[in-house]
Amino acid sequence: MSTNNFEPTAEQIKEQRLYADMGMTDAEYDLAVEKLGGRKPNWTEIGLFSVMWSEHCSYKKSKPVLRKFPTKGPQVLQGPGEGAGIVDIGDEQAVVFKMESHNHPSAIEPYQGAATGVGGIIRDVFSMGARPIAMLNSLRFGELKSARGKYLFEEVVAGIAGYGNCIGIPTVGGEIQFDPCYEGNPLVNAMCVGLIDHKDIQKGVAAGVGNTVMYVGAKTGRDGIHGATFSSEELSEEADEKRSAVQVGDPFMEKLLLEACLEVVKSDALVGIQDMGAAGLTSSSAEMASKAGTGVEMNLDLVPQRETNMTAYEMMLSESQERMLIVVKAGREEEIKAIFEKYDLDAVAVGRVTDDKMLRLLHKGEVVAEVLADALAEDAPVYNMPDAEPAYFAEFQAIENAEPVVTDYKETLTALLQAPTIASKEWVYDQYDYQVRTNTVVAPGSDAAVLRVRGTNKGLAMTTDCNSRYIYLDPETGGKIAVAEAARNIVCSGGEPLAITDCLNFGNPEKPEIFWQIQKSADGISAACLALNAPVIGGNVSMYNERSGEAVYPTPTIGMVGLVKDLAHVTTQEVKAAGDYVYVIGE
Amino acid sequence: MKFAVLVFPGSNCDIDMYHAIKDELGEEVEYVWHTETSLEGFDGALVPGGFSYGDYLRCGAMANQSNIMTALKEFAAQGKPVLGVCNGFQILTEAGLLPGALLRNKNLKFMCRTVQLKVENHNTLFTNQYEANEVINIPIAHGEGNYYCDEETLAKLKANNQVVFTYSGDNPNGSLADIAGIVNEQGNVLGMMPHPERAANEIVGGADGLKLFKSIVKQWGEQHVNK
Amino acid sequence: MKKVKIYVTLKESILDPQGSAVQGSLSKIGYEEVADLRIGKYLELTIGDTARDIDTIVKEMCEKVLTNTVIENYRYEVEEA
Amino acid sequence: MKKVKIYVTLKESILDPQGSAVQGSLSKIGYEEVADLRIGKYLELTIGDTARDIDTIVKEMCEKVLTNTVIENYRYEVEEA
Ligand SMILES: Nc1ncnc2c1ncn2[C@@H]1O[C@H](COP(=O)(O)OP(=O)(O)O)[C@@H](O)[C@H]1O
Repeated sequence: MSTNNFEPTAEQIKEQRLYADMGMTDAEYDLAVEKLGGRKPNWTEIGLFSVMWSEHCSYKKSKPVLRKFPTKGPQVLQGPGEGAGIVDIGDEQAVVFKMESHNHPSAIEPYQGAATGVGGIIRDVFSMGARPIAMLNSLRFGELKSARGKYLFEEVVAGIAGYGNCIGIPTVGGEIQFDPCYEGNPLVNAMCVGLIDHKDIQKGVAAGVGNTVMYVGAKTGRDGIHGATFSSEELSEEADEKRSAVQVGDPFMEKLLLEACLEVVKSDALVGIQDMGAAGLTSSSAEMASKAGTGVEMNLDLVPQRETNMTAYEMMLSESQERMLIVVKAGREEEIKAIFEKYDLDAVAVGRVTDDKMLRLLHKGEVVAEVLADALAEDAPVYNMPDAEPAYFAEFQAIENAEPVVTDYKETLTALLQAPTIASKEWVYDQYDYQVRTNTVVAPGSDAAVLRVRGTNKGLAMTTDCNSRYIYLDPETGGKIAVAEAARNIVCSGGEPLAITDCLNFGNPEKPEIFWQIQKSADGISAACLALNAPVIGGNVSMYNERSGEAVYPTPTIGMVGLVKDLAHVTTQEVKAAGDYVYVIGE
Repeated sequence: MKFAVLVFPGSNCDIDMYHAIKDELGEEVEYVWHTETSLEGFDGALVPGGFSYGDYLRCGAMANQSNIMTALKEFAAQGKPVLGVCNGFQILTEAGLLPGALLRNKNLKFMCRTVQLKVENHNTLFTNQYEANEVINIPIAHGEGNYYCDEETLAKLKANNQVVFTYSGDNPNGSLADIAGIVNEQGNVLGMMPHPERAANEIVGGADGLKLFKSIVKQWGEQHVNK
Repeated sequence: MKKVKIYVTLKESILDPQGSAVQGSLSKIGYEEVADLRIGKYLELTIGDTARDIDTIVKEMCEKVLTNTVIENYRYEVEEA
Repeated sequence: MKKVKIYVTLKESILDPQGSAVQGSLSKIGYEEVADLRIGKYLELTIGDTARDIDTIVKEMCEKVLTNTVIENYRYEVEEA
């Protein structure tokens, strides 16, 4: 096995504990050696292990929590485990959706961080074979008092608008909360909803020994190397120095990729397709092989490269955007290439599916890495983290409920309406093209957005919700409230809840008090999902949302989609006519 | 009547245009990919909105280099109706089919909302179904819709009644003389920033835009009867 | 191989709202001495060996694609690379 | 009074989607000799008389407002105006 001359040797990696800089513990290093049958990993291999075993890719610390979620139901066609979850909506059609965070990149380069977050979640949806039909988001910022805070807010909104508008997917909803706890660590969660015919559903599998692995989309550069590790660490002043972790999005390229992929999924030459998201080529190849129980061998010389002299390590860890990995039936590569060519995209054969379960990489004529795909994906370590009830919780519970005293109703109402969290968000959604593709029946500004399903009398209602103050005060009850709020928004708009996706934004899970918040809010979310028959079909975990040791409020954002059986049921929030009655329902 | 909807890499209102014609207007329509070289067999051409080539460099600049643009120029020269909306308007100005240029909105932000337009000239083949000075509600969605031309050009536009739509009330983007849409001297090429195709059905954005397409069909029908 | 640098600016008569906005924010944070600010584009092209005259093709590209002469001016420099 | 010209470019390793798209279309319309194209910003500032050091304030403005040093580089020239 060879390594690049300028790279540390396997011995140096071990002796100088170089893996620690990549976020690996000594025990994890030892486990990697064991997975290699006693051989010490070289530089490329340790790179593969470190990104695949990062929290961002492996969910090693959150898996035990995610297992709590109800994920089944007669409506669920695909639960967690693929790019996005899928729910049946009748007539051989289904809705596909998922939410994902891009918090850390947005803290450093807010426009591009938010833009590439949007791009990533869109790829997750169209890699399932679905046509993306709507975007939503959930944002958290500090109070709009500092220049930096305003800058982050303006640029994140501009980045979401810039990417979504350009690619032509309407951004139809979302929510924003301002609180000092997010000052140093804003949250940027983006959700994409897609529509699919059952027959077009795709999976990210590298099945069929001998089939061809192809690379499509943008060229690989040195951008975003170790992005997955970066998002699995706390933000610090030094994080600003981690420049290569930020990428620039190319929505035009993604539009071409989207249209081409949606044409390709109609071809029976396609076997599997997966987005190169976090950990790029590494996660897509290892996961596709692991899920299919096969191996993948790739020749990295063939990978389209934007920069010169890239090493195997750099190519495998790059998080360049707008790329996909696909597996194609052997002998039918030309058909697939022709489709991509129509959109000025190259589809390049870079490898093949093998039967030995290995992820094997060749570079300049030599084998530069050889690792069991399962060791990287399926068999990544899982930890049960200790939890502990934080002292604040008991303290708060002991406090008597206080009723606010309002003396001047007008003044209080005016003050409330001026609070940025409550005030109209028109300034924000005015910048989002929420109408493109002309299906938007209820635009932003009401409870949930509603889109018609063209050619039917049905609609889809969608919303994102989370009141993190409630969750901070009582994570279990707060988790229930978040799901219930989403459900109320759906129901008020004329829909019936189908399922949820979530994005679990928390502080450092190694702190037992934080892990307790994660556990308890997951319990609350699960209970509400069961009660409402709205299972969790996918989501994302973002931890280490801390700046200088201070965690954000626990913020498990809920994205819910509901079915509107008849567009005549659609109801909007605004009052309609003078003289109408006002009722209060509930307590 | 048969319409062509031109599709460039990055067009994204092509589908809206297509459905407005097919589902709401009930006429024939086909997509035409930018690499095609002919518009034979079509009676009207629609240049849709979106971000052709990402709107990188300058809106519409690179789309103007496509094969299909040569065919579109011939088509326009034959006096056939050409409508460019939003990015389509930008492409038509880049192509020199309409005078002037579209600059960034004066507040520098993309804006999506429904605005009021005043029909300044209801005697064009695109507006014969509207009343004189009728005020209509049409959505806008653009970042660079601030119409600009030099004084001489503006004087000509006004003298020839080429200003077809103006923003009524608020001018959202800073356009010169509140201009929202103009026609060429011959009156068969219309460019406008607002999206009539998004206002073709009450359920999704009003129906005030549908009359624009009906106008085109009416004029075409009359010409055919006369012949 | 040549390196060509192209500078594209908005014509004098055209308002530059982006430039004014940036100037405004600079002045708010204490750079009042900035009296005027205009923002244009800067393009760097690497042009391989070609039989064509470099000035001819640069001008052609500028007028056909890279600039819109209704609203923009340009100038360029050619260097050996 | 000084005239300051600032050139802002994306760092080498950062993707320039604009530049690649423009290069792609130039090559399709017959300018295959363009081997590379990158697009940046070009700022022209007029700076009034000031007691402060011109290099200091230009650098400060560039790093605080005019560029994001995470993804961009800049250089500048000062001329008498
Ligand atoms: N908070 C969560 N709740 C439910 N499922 C989750 C959650 N976080 C992640 N998942 C699921 O775990 C799988 C892997 O997630 P992820 O690594 O984010 O996928 P990808 O890399 O394709 O974006 C996905 O199917 C996702 O839906």
